[in-house]
Amino acid sequence: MAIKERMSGNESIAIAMRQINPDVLPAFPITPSTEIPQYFSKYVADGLVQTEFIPVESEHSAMSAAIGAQAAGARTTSATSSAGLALMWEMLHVAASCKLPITLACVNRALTGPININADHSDSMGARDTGWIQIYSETNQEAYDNYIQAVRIAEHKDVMLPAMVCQDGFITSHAVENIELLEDKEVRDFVGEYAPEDSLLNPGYPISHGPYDTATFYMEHKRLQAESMKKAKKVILSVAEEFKKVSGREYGLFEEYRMEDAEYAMVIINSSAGTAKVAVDELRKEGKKVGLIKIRVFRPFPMEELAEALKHLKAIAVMDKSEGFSSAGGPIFAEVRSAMYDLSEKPSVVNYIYGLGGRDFTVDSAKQVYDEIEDIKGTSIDDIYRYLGVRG
Amino acid sequence: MSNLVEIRWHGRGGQGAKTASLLLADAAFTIGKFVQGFPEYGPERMGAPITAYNRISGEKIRVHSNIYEPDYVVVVDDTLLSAVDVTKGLKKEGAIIINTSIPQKEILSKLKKYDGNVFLCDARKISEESLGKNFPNTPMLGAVVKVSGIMSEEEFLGSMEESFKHKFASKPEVIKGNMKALKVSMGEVKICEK
Amino acid sequence: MAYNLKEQMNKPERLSGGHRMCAGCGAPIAVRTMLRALKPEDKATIVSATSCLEVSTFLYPYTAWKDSFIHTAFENAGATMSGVEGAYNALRRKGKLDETYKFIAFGGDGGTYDIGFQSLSGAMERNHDMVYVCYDNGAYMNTGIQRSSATPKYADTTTTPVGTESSGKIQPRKDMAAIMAAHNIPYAAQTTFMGNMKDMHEKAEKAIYTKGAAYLNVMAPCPRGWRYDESKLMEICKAAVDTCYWPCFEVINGEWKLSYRPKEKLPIEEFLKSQGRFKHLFKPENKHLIEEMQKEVDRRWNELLKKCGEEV
Amino acid sequence: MKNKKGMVIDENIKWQDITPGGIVYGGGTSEAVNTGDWRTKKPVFIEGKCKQCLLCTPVCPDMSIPIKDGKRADFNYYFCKGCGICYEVCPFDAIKMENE
Repeated sequence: MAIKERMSGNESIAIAMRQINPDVLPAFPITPSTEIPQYFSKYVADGLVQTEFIPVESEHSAMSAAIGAQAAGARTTSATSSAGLALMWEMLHVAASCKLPITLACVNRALTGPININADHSDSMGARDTGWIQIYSETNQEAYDNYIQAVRIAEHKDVMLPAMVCQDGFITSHAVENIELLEDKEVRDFVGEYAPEDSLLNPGYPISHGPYDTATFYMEHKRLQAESMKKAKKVILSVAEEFKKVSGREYGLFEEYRMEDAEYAMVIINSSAGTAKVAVDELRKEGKKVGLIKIRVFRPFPMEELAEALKHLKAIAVMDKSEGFSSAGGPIFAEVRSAMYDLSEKPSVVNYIYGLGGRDFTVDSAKQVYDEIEDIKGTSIDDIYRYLGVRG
Repeated sequence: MSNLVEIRWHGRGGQGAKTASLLLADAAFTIGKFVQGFPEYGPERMGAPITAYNRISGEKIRVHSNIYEPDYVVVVDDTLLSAVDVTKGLKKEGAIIINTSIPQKEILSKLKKYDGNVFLCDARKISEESLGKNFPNTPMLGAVVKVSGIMSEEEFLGSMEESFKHKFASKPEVIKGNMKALKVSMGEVKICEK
Repeated sequence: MAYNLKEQMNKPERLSGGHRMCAGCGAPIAVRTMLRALKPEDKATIVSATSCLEVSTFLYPYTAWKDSFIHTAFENAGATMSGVEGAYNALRRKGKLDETYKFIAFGGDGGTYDIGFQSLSGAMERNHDMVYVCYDNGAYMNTGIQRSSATPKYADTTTTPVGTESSGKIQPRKDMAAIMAAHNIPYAAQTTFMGNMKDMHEKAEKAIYTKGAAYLNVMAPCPRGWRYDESKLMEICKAAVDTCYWPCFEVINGEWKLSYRPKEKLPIEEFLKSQGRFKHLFKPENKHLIEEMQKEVDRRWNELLKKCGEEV
Repeated sequence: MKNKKGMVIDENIKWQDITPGGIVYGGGTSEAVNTGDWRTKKPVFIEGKCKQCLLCTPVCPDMSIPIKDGKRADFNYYFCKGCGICYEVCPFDAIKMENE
């Protein structure tokens, strides 16, 4: 039975973790994800979980300990943001290459330079090529639902890769909103027991992790790892199917909002998608054929599926809440646009960098984007890579 | 979303404006509303002006941005009137509710730009009389519910009592005072005659 | 139980031959001695920081380790082991594991004194039930003999080369064992290879079978980096302890105890003379540098004697 | 060293068959590696002089001095790299070094 509640995105993640009752949770505080280990350590203190909570001295150690724990056969989870994720960067690669299904709550926050504690996606986008599955969440509800599903996805035998579940710092992490929780037992039954084939603590059968790998074998290891990411797409969809049976809520690789007859669309992730949906509704009332695609799964990247969903459009705005500093647009833009290369008739695709360091994205901001892409008559090189809401 | 009500809170760090916004979200949730309660974050410490927000609606809320054109503004500390543009974007048909004990005339002179309704509530006095301490956020919560009519007095008080029972489980003696502060403020909040 | 070399050597080896450490390397001797201190019936999980030891003992698809082993990076052996030990506690608590496991982490001085310092300090302070062993060869040997904070003063390394304006490393070495003892962990000790290995064996045994965090600082000579004839390993170790350059001691619950006091304290030259990295010190014009080194050794030795309640 | 299907992992292994994440199953697989060919000098065991004090055994970096029933046997030249530490510590001249 669904439990109707209201809570912040951080609390919803903490509750998902409590219901999952992981074996080990190493974490280090960083705004805005700090509340997650705080809530969780209270669950430990109150005996609500049997988890070994390791209050490590840095995020690098949090991810290192997570790797050690998961390799030892323990279901392991953690949370971080921004500089914390950046400090983990080296170890994110190790977690993925060791094929360890760790789950991580990433509460998105801008990277320092200069320091800023508010939301943007420069942290998780920076980690997009580390070999982690990345799932993005519009609301506290999605963060909660995605987290529970992430455990199953990561641990699936065809996948065995770590997964991070992202949500926007403060915007959803600290906003109290309505949510429907599953019963503890439903979550426990859904995630099941973690029973890895191999672990460091398998008494009859020692294993060794993390060899020095020469050129003779390294590439084969990478190819095998890449295959797991390819297979993850199907697993994500099948886990979503199962999750629907428990929760009644539907998830895919991305969400299509009023796209059937749309001519202009925005591709966007996380909380701003909700704001943009309000703009879509308002513009639809004015008779404008606009729609929206919210990418839920960025890794693995749903290339063919996105191209199919976007092919009938006249123009598309791809929204990046992070700078790639490629001088040619943000990371989501580069990948979405490349996804469309094989289409015989290509829509115009432009990029907007928006919302950096907590710059607010409003219904009016979204409307401005739809207005502007309606005016696109073919692409002109110097105007593809745009900034939204920057003074100048 | 015609039934959407948007509220902006102004307070100083440590005064409980954020908590008040969360409590209001709580109360509205309890009577079956869709809610948002969120602070605007920065590295502000005790005493710095802070802003918090509420959206309350009968329908699912999808927008995730700050509130620029609120229906109601609540000012938890009247010294903010000269420090912050508290009526910025405030809808004319809405209202501003101010915790103050200073004369109406003086308040109005500080709000010249705004020609909508102004309500006053001496939350400090109410809090001190009911709770023995200055916790202005509780009376201001009563005042904003009364003025906005986002829920009936009965629904609100019922829901708050539940919420206080939960929040103050370890010190039930303060529940009575908090409930009194809510009731008194709902009775005492007054429109400012212009 | 009294130490008996014969009995100890009868135990099955837990590190296999076929690893690719240099001929005469001290590190595998340290590892063998550590692992011999495990009761044969106890399982172990080993963590290693990136190091000569790691890349040479675990070159895919060959591992020299008979116990479960994990390497993740250079700077995080302490944290990685924290996770493994945490998993063990959780799995035992949940009834998923019955066997007894012991946890031993190895790092070189680079992975311990320097890049891995924070991770190690965190793991020790949290008092995980593990032993961290530093095989200290006094420089970053894996990358080609660059100085570390464990490198002795005036040593010639590839980043503190001797030249017309330089006599090698400027700074004295960090006292890591004392720093670890300052974490107030149940057991910290310093040792090296002596005779029948009794000192190291007994310390290894105490470290492994003391509940909580334990740290062992083991001088493990590197013939390549120190530039000596590889067969002379035991001679060098003996000189290190007899000159009191490398004192052997233990700190048990905060109490300092000297393990070895030479009958006759030898001059520091006895340790320096056979090593190419100190060759420049024996030029007549550098006599004062050796004198200065002797003073530093004496100062530290006397300080240690005081801590251990020994007569100075 | 084999994968779980029992296939030997060597330079012909395909990506489909390589072990995930570079895991090595089972311990001590390096015993297949001949490091004896690194040797330029070789220790020779003179059994008659040996008093079985075993001081040579713990100082071997390469586990090349096998012990059986408390007694050392001849060198395991498959691993021995010829460092000569054993030769130096032997109090009874029971080990001599020879050129390979």
